[in-house]
Amino acid sequence: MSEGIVVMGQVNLFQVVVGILALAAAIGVVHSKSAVSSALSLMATLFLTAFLYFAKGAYFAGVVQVLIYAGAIAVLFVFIVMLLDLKPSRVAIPGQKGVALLAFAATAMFVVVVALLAVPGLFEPGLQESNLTALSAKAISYNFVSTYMLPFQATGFLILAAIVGVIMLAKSVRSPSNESRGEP
Amino acid sequence: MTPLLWSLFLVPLVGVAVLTGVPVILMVERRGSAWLQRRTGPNRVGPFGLLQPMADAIKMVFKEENQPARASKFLFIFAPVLAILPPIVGFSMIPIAQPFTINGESFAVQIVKSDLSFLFLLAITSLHVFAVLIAGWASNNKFSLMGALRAGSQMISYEVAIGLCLVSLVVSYGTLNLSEIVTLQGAGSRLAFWGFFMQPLVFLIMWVSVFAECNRLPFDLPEGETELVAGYHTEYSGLKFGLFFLGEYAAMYLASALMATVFLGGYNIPFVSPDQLVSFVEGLGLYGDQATWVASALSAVSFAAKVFFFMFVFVWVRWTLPRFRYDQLVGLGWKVLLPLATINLIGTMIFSFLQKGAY
Amino acid sequence: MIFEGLRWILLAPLLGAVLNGVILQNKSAKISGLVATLASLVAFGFSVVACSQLSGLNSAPEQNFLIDPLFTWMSSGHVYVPFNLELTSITSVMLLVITGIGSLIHIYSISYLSEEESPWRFFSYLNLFLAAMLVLVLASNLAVVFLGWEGVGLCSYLLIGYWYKKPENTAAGMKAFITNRVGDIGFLIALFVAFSFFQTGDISRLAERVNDYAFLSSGVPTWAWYTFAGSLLWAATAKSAQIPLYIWLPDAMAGPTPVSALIHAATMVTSGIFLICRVWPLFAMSPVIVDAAFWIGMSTAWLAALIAVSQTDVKKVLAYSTVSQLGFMFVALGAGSPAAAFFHVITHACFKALLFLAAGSVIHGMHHKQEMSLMGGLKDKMKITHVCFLIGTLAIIGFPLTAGFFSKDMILAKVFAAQGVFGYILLLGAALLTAAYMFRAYTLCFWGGARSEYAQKAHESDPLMYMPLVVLAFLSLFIGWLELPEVFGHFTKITDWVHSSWYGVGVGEQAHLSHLAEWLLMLITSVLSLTVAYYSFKIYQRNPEFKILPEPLHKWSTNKFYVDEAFELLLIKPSMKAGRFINRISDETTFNGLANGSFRFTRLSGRLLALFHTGSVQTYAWHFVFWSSLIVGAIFLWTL
Amino acid sequence: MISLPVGELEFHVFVSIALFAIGAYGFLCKRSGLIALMCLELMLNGVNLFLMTFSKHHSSPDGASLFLFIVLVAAAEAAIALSIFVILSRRFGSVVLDDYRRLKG
Repeated sequence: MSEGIVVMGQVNLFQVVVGILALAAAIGVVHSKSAVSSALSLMATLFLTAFLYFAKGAYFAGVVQVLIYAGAIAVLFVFIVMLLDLKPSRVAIPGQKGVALLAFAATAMFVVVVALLAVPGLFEPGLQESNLTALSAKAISYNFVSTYMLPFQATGFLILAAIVGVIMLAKSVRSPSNESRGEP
Repeated sequence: MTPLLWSLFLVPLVGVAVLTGVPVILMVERRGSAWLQRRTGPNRVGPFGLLQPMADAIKMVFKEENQPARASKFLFIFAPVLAILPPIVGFSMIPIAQPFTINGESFAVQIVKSDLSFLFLLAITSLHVFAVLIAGWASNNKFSLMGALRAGSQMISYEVAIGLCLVSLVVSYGTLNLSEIVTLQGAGSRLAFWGFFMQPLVFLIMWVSVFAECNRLPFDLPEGETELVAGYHTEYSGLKFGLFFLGEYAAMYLASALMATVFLGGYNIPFVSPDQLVSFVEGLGLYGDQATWVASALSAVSFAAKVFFFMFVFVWVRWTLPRFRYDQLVGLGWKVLLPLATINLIGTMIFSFLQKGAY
Repeated sequence: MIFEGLRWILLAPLLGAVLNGVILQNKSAKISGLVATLASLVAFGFSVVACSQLSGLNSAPEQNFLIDPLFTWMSSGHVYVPFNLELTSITSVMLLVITGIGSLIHIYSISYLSEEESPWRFFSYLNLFLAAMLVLVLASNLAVVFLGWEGVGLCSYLLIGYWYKKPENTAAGMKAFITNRVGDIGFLIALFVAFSFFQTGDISRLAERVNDYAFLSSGVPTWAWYTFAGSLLWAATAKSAQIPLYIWLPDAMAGPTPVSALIHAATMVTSGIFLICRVWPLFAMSPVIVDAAFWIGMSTAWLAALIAVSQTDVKKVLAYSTVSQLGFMFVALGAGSPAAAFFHVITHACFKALLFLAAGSVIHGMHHKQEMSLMGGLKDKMKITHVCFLIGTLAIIGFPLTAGFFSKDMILAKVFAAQGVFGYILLLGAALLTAAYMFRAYTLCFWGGARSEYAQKAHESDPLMYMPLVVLAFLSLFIGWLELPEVFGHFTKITDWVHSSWYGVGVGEQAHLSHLAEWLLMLITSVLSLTVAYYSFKIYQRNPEFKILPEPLHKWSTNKFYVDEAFELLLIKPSMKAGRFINRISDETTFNGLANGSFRFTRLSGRLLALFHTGSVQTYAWHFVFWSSLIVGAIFLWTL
Repeated sequence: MISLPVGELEFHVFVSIALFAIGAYGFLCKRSGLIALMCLELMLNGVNLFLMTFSKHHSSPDGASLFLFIVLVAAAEAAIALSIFVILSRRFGSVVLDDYRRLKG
């Protein structure tokens, strides 16, 4: 782990764009009318922050962010929001003209995402090793398990407790009504 | 021809390949299921009915798009896009063929050559859940919402099983980079035998959970016709339904590609190492770069064969097994697959610890 | 010189104890008795072999001991305690005494306990006691001696309380154990001093410390010597039942008679004196303590004799006579001659064991009745027991040429040489008292008419019981020959053995008496004690209730000078009161107060803080953010 | 890539602080519990970004390890909090925090 200060270069356009988008999505979370749209904007923010990590070269962090945050926690939020089906906040958006705009947005996103992945600068494994070893998966995991062994074990137990807790809470949710029908 | 240009060129190539593959598998599904049930499939359109998928596509495009009242417009449109996105993006990680050289400089037939490709693949597939949830929510009817929630919970629980399988695979392969995994399974390499033989139990668990991920038959409760009409895409028609349809099949393609790369040795032809392949082609009279081109084409064909094998199994299973009840479905995921995967993980760790030098 | 046999001496009784106590648990006295006797006989055999090995070894004084290293018990820093057994000349004699008399008593108790319901328990305790005593004797390190010391105390508690059905037996056992524990504190202090100041626990090296001048000049504080000797004396007084801590011995008679014979006559009570003999050079370094030993011994001898005179229970008489004889041994130590004390230990072991066993067979004959007032005229019913009891009594009063005569006179001679006439006269008085009460007991038991139907129906006990009596009688007659005074020719076996065990540390004996003086002393003592014996014999034949002591003294003496009551008053009541007082102060007020106080405080603060709860999560969040940012700001400013 | 005059470190720090601020605002001011939870996630993300920036700045993996810990803890916390909200909403019929006033201590 070279302790030297890595000269952080100028911020490139990509980072700026993604940064701004992330902030916009964050504001979306706070100011959106319906809970669902705020949940979705949360998912968007998490996803965009993952791109910020990719831009910084911390691919492992980026993947973890996508996998856990965007892939699991955001899903959980959307799930719960839909489950609780909050009536008052659902507002319909009339009108057809948005279709073209939406189609354009979808494809634009498609191109951006794939292009981004293909840009060698970001994903060249060869390149990746040279410019920043500190944030590579191997370095992080090695550090994570050696110097932070105790917190690692503690978090393990924490998550176990969380799982047990959730099961207990979920179990108590079963109202007596459906118990009579023998539903699980 | 720099690697950058080559990757950019590969992107549309892979996209088109996957999307054209869908009608092929559609045809196989229709004809295959007919053959399984001893009836002749659609053979009116074009010779032997080969143009049937074309007809479906045209129908899809021109069908009238209706929009459920008071459903949130943007989400309704956004869901199908999100459904098609993850599988295609996932394909960028898969090494499709043997690397070939152009005037000495070798090019890998893989869009993204990242060290974390396997993990990234899992991350991307986990985004598929969003499409289902948003579709269910946006179509503003009880059945589709129920279908979406069921599909969501099913996908999450099986994603956990796949995650654990991933961990034990990584322990046995020692790397997360898919191309390295494929070369490891090649004939001349350090390991030299397929993932299937190394981790049979993980193969089984992965196979079952992949079915669940793609909501394919034994696990297609969300679209269970009898209870939930068509699940989360009841309200969709026309192109949007087409996109969903495409997304589902693309996800199947991605799943079988993943299974092929990790378990059946990707583009390796059994018992033939990449250099032997090249020398075999040189034996046929081609030399230098052209030989590597042909060799990598051959390896691509072997990869396609393996993927097709898995696709056929998808179809085959769909028309033989009955549907699971919901609690059996989730129970299988949490109470059977997860413990098995954990035990296997512990076994692999102990084995690899004992074999310290081997991997 | 390494000799593997020593460990078998120790292992045999241990095995016997385990076999009897854990595995066999056989109801019949015959089988369990046989196993136990076999074990002690094996031990006796091995000790005879070991002693012959030792005597054969005539190397320089420093080397003539047998050692059998077993294992290292503990070692940390310079505290190194190897558990190895060592046989020096002095320990060899003690070994023979313990195993010899032990085996005899085992044989005796086979028939004595024939109709008990769980004899195996008795025999396993007896074997355990034997093993503990052997550890105490054979150990080379003070810590291991302490192990034996505790084991012996435990076994005496177990054996005294053998008939646990009766509460007073268990109380007596408890009393014995606790008083011994009080003494053990002394032993511990001696141990600590030995390890910290003398840097070793090994007895032989401790003895050498005395004459290695480098060590002496290295500034060991004088109080260290005094605390070592003083605490050792304190331990000995408890174990050998001297003045302050003798109260447990008379009550220990609650146990079966063989127990009293073995433990409270021959072996355990003498271990205190034996220990002091082994570390005598160190002990002698503090003359004040030696004088203290002298006066403790003298006063115990007198007090015990006075009480014994008026006792009606035959075993109580013998118990008090033991206490007074132990007093004699302490007097010998006080007079600065461990050889005399050790010689008296050996002779006393023989004739006191004989007396106890004889009394035991009398009690056995009288169906467990111990009151002398019920006895009388047993001499024609129990001929052999009568003869043996007579020999024992003659030995104890110092009838010429018996064992008692030689050892008691040696003590008197040493006292005369060291303390002068006054000390001699005092001790002589005690000796005369011994003669008086011993003959009183003898005549009340065996002479005159049978005073109860038990006495009429008394019968001689079976050969298994009187055979050991005969052997002991023989011993108490001829063991005296081991140490002849100057006048009868130079045959001083015991003094050589005792002195050589200090590895050549020359500790000069006191001034020698001229032949004339010795003759004179012998004459006076024997003549006076014989006349007193004759008179008491004659008086008690005619009038069993005769009181030797004048009235006020007699009443005091029958009530054992109210010593127990005094202890009760001075020690036990105040400590109970103090206990209750401290409990009231510390428990009720402080601790309970604390507990209740904290409970009330938390409830109060709980109610107080509840006021802040508005129920709305938002306000909590605000407070949380507000105060945490305040704290972070403060810390930030603080570190600037 | 086109680069702008602003330094990478400063920009990322700015973004993370902004994220944190938005999260804090939402957490404190929104009436619905779910939204508050989401804003909590936002705040955690702001912290994560901050950590990663400085981890890259000092090129030491410690920052990344802490990032991992925060992600894990956030996952556990979200699971528990959401199930609690499910029960609360079932009990009080709504997710709005003010309705839970009766839970006062």
